[in-house]
Amino acid sequence: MDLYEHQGKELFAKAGIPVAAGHVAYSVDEARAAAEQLGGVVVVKSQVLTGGRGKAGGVKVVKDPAAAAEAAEAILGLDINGHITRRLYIEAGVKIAKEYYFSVTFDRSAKMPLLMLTTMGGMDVEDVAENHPDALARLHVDPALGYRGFHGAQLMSKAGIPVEERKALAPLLATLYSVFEREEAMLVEVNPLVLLEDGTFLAADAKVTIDDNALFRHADVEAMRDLAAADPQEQAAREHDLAYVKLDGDVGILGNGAGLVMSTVDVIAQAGGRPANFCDVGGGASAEKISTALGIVLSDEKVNSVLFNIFGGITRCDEVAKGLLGALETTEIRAPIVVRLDGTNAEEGRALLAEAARPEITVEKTMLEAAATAVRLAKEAS
Amino acid sequence: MDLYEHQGKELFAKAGIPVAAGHVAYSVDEARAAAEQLGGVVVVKSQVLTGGRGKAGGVKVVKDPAAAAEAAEAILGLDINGHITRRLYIEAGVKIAKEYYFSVTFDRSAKMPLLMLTTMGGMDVEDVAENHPDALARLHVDPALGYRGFHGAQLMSKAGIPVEERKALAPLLATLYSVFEREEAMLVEVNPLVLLEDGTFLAADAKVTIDDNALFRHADVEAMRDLAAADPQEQAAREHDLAYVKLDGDVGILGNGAGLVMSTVDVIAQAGGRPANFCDVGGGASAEKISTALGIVLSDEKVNSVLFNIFGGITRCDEVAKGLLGALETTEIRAPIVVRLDGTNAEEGRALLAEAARPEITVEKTMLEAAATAVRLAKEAS
Amino acid sequence: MAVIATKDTRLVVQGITGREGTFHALRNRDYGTNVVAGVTPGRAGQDVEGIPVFDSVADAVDKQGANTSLVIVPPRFAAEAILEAADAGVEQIICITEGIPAHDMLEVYHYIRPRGIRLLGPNCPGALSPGIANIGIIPAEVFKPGPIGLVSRSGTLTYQIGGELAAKGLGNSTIIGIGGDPVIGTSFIDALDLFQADDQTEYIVMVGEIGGNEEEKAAEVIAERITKPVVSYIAGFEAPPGKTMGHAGAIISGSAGTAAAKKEALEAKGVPVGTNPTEAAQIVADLVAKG
Amino acid sequence: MAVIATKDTRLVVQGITGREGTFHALRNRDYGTNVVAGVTPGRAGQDVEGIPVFDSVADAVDKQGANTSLVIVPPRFAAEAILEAADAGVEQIICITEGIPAHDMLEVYHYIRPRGIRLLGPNCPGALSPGIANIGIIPAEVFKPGPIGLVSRSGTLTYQIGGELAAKGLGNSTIIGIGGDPVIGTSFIDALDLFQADDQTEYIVMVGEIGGNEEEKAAEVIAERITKPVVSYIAGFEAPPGKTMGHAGAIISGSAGTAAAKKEALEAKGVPVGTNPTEAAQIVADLVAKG
Repeated sequence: MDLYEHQGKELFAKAGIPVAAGHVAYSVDEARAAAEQLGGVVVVKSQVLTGGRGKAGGVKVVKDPAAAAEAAEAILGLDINGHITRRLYIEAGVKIAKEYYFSVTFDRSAKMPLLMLTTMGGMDVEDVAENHPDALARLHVDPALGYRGFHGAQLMSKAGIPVEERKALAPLLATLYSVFEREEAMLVEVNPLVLLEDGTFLAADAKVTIDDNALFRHADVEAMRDLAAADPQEQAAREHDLAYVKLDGDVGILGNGAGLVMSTVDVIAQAGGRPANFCDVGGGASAEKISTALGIVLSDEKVNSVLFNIFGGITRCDEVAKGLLGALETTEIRAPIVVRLDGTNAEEGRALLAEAARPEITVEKTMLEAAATAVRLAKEAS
Repeated sequence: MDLYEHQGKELFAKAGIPVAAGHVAYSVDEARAAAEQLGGVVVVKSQVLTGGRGKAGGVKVVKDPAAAAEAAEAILGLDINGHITRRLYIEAGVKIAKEYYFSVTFDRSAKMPLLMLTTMGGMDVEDVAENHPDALARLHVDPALGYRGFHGAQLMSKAGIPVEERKALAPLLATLYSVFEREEAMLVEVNPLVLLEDGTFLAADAKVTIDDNALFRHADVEAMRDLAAADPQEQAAREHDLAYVKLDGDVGILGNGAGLVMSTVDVIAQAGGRPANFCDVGGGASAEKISTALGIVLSDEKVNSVLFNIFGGITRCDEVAKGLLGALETTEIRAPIVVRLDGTNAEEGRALLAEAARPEITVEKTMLEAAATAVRLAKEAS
Repeated sequence: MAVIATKDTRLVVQGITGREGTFHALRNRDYGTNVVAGVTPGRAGQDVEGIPVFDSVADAVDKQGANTSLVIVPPRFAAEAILEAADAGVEQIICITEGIPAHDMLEVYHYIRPRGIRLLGPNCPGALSPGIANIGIIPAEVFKPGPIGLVSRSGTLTYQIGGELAAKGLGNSTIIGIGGDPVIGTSFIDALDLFQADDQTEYIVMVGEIGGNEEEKAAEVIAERITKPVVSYIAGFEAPPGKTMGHAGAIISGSAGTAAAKKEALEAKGVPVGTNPTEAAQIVADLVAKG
Repeated sequence: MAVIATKDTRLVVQGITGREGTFHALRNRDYGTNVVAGVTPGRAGQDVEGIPVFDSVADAVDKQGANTSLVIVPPRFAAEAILEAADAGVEQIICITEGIPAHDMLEVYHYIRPRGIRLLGPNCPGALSPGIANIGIIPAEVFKPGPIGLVSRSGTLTYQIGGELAAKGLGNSTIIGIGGDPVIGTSFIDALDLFQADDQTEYIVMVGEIGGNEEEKAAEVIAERITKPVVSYIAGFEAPPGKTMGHAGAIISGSAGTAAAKKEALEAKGVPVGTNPTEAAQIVADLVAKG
């Protein structure tokens, strides 16, 4: 789960990491009021779950409440990489001496948290990594050790942080790591991490991603979820514990297991078609879940045919058949459905479908044949 | 550092472990007042840093303040294994259904904390270990894992704790372990750990030993130290970071390193003598420290001769010689001193002693010769 | 001989009294796996259709000589279950559970690994050695014994490829589902090393998918020390960039991690890569036919 | 060949800019030890009489190829210093520091051990291979090269026995001071195994003391797999029961742990035990004379 800047900073502040004072605003009036309350120079920032908002005009430094209102007017509704700005963060201005970059990433490859620190902050870290690789200090933290003072010392030395700044920076790095660990984050990124003119450090931005699987232990974070920002179908899928992704073709895909679903996307494309979306029902789905998933796949109006690709392990194919037939009984199905069942109880499942003899359903034996048929039917319908 | 029962319980209570209400009392009046304040049945308990106080008459259950005063009168001053009772703990009586035993020990051999649990509580655990070994469940906790729920489950299963009691006992075991860990204890023992008639558990006793080397992190525990109970020489030695042990012969021993000191005790005995005490000055002792150590060794009136046995590593023998000669100049030395110097700067040290030519000092070449001389001189003086 | 699931396996099922636990314990036993014990705290003395239940894995090891554990418990208890098995001295742990918090698994991984304990999974279908033993949830009826070692990040894709191979008359030494979570105990490289050392295995099929760089790292190891022929299939050639495909591991980051990049890395080391399961199975069949 | 302190040792001294650190780093280098680096955070770029100083052990490993670390830092920082060295990939860590909290060492031990890193100490004098290299604070002038491996829990007793042997014209392959703390990285057994595998070592002297059961465990291992002659000395025959003798390890608990019990356990496995250093040295001398 990705957090908005202001939500990340809420976690930072709770951990004792210095951040500027700020208020969330959903309207021009709220933005003006926030600027009035903060006084002096403020920064009006778009809150979107994507990067590059600076370049897109989503951040403005202004001198007074009137200017803040003007900036809010410009930024609210702004489209940043496909994300519409619906909320702002109005933050007190600070006097910046230097801009650094610091992050803790969950490095799957090394299976360790990865610390990155550079004095070249404020810019795109991918650029630093590519164009100034020596300026980007990297260090893995062995989880069996956890973060120790020596990690900070080593990282700051590698990044070339001036010796006289290290004493002030070290506890901040340690605390940011503790946020990563305690909140079970996949990413904690501060860019820029600023050195103020008074010699102290402050987190001027916050990109925090929390592990979805750990949210049961973090009710406060779960409560931060912005339901309005999610795609309604994806939201419905999440509520039913289904993985749903919207694409832009016309063949709906329903399968069990991420790998098989991905493979199905591939064979649809190889058969000359284009997937409209896909829905992974996971392992051991019940008939009800299959019904729900079909409903979500079909709610996308672009879908001209649906491919059911199921290889049963803990998922039982007879349950899948029951779910499909149940859905046909309760709802109007407006697109033809191609079904391929294999694995656990596949024969029983196919028998149920044969018995029902529904005209909307075509049963195919192999994945490639099923893909070809689904693509053909979609083309016929368009 | 060993803690009194009431001090251990203070740590327990802070961690959320149920203990009975209680007050410390140093006099009969304080004991009576405490009993009045608690009301009802109270237990009057000797606070001594040794075991076996029950058998020695150091614990009495009484019905009212008058009886509490009577019990306090009897217990104050009571000698329990050489420890004089100077303080009491007056505790509210509880309704006990069962008595268990639980401890966490720092097991040096396994290099892991060792949990022990038995339903045969209230008695001497060494007896249980010897006579009912199957009743004493033991389990090591791998420090790389720390205490987990499965440790408690496994231990309770092994010890035969009834299934219906486990849910109430499990968190208590976990918390007692957390006390062991957080307070950096070498021992946390609760005997008995009682099941009350209402189905809850309570720590009815507390034996806690904290690692001396960790006290710099535990100022609250350090403040609990009972300076009055310590031997004044041992206390003086501790203050100067010297290891001093009082024995009952007439040869004082001063050496560097525990092993060499122990070996010196051996050779004194093998030479037909008896050590009066020994003082380990440790590694790299300064002349001042040597002086101080000599003063402590000589402050024991039984000492008839002193053996200086030094094998210099980081300890420099010239520093030792200087310390010895310095002590001779500032204080009256009432017993002959035999000196054996070897290792780092031994020649310089011996040269300094030869130059000073003090009649109180005899220099010997080997450890065995030095021991023989020290024993002979002690016998001559007695 | 096969690997992981062998005739020497003495299996303890953690969570045996749960619905899923009971179902798979019995299914594995029916297949011929030596299921010697189950564990559910507080249930010692009971049995699940003849399989004795203990309070702890340590008891299952002491009393039944269990050497392998199958963990089927809810995600919030799974990490501790794995650690309990490791602490009890079990040699191999197969964890089916899906949805274990990633930080829990970091801790587990770095406890398990230096101690030489094998962990397969989590969020994996387990290991099946056709005709010998099945540990986990792989539908065994799809597979038959043979010379092909099969390792896969994806459960259903494993079945798909196994089914395609079986349709061509080809069987497997062991099918290893390594799982697709961010932190898994057994990597492609570990599985390749196991197959390389296994007498029964003559060919290796590696089924990867987009995301991460495990396939690329495996390609290096194949060139370095795997002498048996390896064929690969990678899922996700048509995956849209930046979209999560369900597995947390399957996020494209830059050019590394795309199916095309993985195919290229593998082919550079002489590993043929199919672009769909049928094609991959055909490559294997051709290889076997050539001898 | 010798062990631990060898001609291949590339030593980094943690805490080199401290008074003790500087003193021993230079003393070790003067003896011939290859001291390649020192570490003090914030002091990178400086040097201590030509020994380059780095901010981290990782840098000392990267830039100077350090493979062994000598830790001479105050007790409250020592555990982290050891862990830093381990994390940086050093193979051996010798920790001189006295007074490290026992719980810190529990954590250190269980991190180090499964990862195959050698830790000597803490609260030990280090290791000296006469004529080759000295790591730590053993006064090298007392010892000379020879065929006797010497391992001891006590620093000064090590010097005492070494001195007695030298007086009889006998020299040492390596002197290993394992330290007397509750948790130490290298046990008697580890040292015995090292000496058993070492070409130069022909005889082994093991110097123990009251407390614990390490000598008893060593006796078992000697019977099991040590083929070189072992002679022992145990300090504390006259120690009063229940009195701490300075070392935290030297507390008598029951009959186990007494010097007499240890002597008995060792003699039962054919290891002669002297009752004072002079007697022990004489036993060794007689053994060597016999050939």
